[in-house]
Amino acid sequence: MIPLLILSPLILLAALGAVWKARPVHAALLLALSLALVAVLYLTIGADFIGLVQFMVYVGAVAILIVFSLLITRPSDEAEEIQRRPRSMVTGLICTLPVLAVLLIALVKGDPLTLPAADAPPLSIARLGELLFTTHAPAVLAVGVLLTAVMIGAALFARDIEKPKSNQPEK
Amino acid sequence: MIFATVPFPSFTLESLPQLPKLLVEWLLTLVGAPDWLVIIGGTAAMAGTVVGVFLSAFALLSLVERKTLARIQNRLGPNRAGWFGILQPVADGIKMLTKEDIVPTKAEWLLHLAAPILIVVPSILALGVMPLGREWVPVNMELGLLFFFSVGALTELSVFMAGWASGSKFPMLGAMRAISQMVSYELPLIISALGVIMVTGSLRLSDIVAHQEGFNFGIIPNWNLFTPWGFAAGLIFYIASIAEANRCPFDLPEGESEIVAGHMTEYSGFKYALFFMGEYLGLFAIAGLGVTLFLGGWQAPLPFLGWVPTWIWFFAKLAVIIMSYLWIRGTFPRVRIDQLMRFAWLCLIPMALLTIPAAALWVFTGKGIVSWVVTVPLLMIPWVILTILFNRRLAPATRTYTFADS
Amino acid sequence: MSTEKTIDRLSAPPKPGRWIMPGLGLIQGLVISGKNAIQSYYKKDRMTTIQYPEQRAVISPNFRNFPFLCYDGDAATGLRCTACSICENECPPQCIYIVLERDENGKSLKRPKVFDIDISVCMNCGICAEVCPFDSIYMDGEYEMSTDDRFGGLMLGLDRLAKSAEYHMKLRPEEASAVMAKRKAEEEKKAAAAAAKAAKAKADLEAKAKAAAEAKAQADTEQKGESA
Amino acid sequence: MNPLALLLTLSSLLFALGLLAVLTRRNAILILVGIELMLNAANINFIAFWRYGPPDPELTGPMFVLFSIAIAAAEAAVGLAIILMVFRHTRSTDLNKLDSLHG
Repeated sequence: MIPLLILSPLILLAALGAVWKARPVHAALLLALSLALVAVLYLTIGADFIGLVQFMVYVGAVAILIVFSLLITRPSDEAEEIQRRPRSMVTGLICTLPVLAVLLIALVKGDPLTLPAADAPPLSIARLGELLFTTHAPAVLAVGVLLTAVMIGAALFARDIEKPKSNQPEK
Repeated sequence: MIFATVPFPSFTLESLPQLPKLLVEWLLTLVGAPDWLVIIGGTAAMAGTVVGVFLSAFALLSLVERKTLARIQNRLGPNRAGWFGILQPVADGIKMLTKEDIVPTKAEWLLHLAAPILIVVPSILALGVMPLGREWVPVNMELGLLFFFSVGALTELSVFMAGWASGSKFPMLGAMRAISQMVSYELPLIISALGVIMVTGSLRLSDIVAHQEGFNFGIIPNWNLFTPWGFAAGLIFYIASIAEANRCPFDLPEGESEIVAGHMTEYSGFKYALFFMGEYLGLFAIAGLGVTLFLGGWQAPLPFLGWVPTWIWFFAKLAVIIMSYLWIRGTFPRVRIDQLMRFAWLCLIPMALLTIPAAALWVFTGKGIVSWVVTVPLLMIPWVILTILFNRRLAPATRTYTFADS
Repeated sequence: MSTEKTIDRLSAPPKPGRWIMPGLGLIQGLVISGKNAIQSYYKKDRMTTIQYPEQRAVISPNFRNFPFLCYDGDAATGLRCTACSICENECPPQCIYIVLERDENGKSLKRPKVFDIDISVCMNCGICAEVCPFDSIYMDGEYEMSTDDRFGGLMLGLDRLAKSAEYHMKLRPEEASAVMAKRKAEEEKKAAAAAAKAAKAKADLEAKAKAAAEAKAQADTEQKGESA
Repeated sequence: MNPLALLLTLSSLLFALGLLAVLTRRNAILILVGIELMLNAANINFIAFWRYGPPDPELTGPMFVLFSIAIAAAEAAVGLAIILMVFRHTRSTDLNKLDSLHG
């Protein structure tokens, strides 16, 4: 409970920074920090495997991808300053606050608060792997196909469309 | 106050690296410290031992590397500071520590400061899960291998932070090169490790080492390297680990002839030393993982050498791997960035993927003669294709001179 | 030796038309560099680097560094330099500074009072040595000239520039002996000329005396004739 | 407050922050940042219910998170590839400037 009480505000602060910071690279790095702290949270509540996978995928791949595309596109800081204008912020909050209210009301009204705190045994990877390749085998295959398609698709998307001009002299 | 007399725990040559831990625990028990303090003290002493051993190995390697490269180039190498230049690392350290620490005006000081620290931390963390000896496993984690690759992911982000926070062109270019290289070569690295996980059935590194115990025909060690899929995967792992550690011939991120020092250009003094340290600790970590996965970790190479303490074997194998890195560094020129990327994506990753079915077949057919017959041709496919391509398509054509002959 | 042969065969380039194994070139490269590394321990001729402070390279007579001034005999009086300032004028980076020494009457003593060369500016072109008509300035062979004094230490005065003719002879025997021979010949010529001049003067004197005597004799005879 | 309620509150707030980022940011890449935050908020819910909810031998929560992470990675890769292609056409990643129908 104590690690959760320490980690939750940190996660929220980092996420707030990712939403608020004007410089895109800062926002991306704070997102990485927030996701890494979520991974630490998973580790502290016994989901070791999920935590490490979260760290590897989000910090090692997604954050790097975002940061890298920021470098390639080089967005200006001024363009992002505009989002701090009161009007855009107010519009955003008008849409966000009802959603938050609904979520919190559901939380207060719902069962979870009255449930006794049950303790699941620590996540066993042997069991996880067993389930993954028996019950969820079709899903694993589907994800595999999806990832392959994504790899090919991303490579095709990001490919240079204009072919480089041939160096051969015309005859 | 009466001290309870606590007998000092017995230790052998095998558990010699545990001595600091035992000593601290014994002392703390002697003065009557509470249990949690004893545990914390013992853990700290063990961590201190690992860090101390690898930092001294880093100091030694920085000298041995220069000596070896010098010998390859028919020079003597550092030989002024102390006997055979043995004090050269000390001199380097003093020089680094006394240098001015410069932060460029356009740099973001917080990220600029965090980057060198964040590059050392994952390397040390990764070294912590390595089984260094039969009784010397600092942290025996169930998910050791996954942990290793997860903390390795932090390196890329810290390289980016170093490049971006310096607020200058060369670090930026160097960081972009470094990240694209590390991301590309992490794939073959992980995929080639998958076969080992499949055969062992565990992510715990000490299990992987224990699985390679024993000898075939009484003389050939039962290491993963001496199986067809293990040989292929080990070779791919070796090449990818050179790239992952940013060593020559894949040292483009800090190609000194092109982009000064890559992401480390704007660093000086102790921060630069931290980068250097992080790079070498990362080298130890990745080479140590290669030893653990394919070369039997701390297992003795010959049956009659079992009496030698096992941690000596681990470090001996580590030394051999690192000497081969030095040899390669002294021999090959740096590759071009497009060659580097093409090699990773078109050559190493497909070959690494092929080792997974090979490992599966190996287990499925019972690790006997049949397995050899089945897996060797499977693994030879890319080799044959490469040979044909090499001789037919990629081979340089015989040069014809249009004007010189007349 | 068979291992040597194996190494040579391994590191030889492949024959054209033969099928080659991918990666063979890498192995050949490793064999060559490994050969270098191992042979450097027992083959002395591989290690071509000179371990400098203990061993020194033999300097070639053609090695030329910053200039020096040559003197014969004594450093204070024997300087060949006459402070003619030709080198000062010719020096491309203008690093030579000369002051002529004069006696109390303002008459030139034909030797330098100050002769400075700023070797932080000097570019070792050797023009000063080329143009010197008095065989005084030559290029030196010294190279250990580093100093921690940036200004004074690199400004060479007469005390550091003046070096004896014997030093020059030792540094570059061929050039020095040619110069010595030339100077000797010149001196002999000068001596001969002086001797000739002295002889001529003597002859002149004698001739004058003779003429005077003749004139006297004549006058005497004339006087005699008059008186007679 | 039990841990489950704490984690659920955390995930609600994280989701709201992600939504705010998606609604107010103008740069397409930073909108992706908001989407990642929302996905993570959902993942925290799954893990919280697995850990503190009724015991589940089928490990539905972690399993769902595992697939969710895999798909999030795929989504990020494709999303960024699309953004890069848009950038190549218009030299901008500002979504307010992408208002013409022909590329």
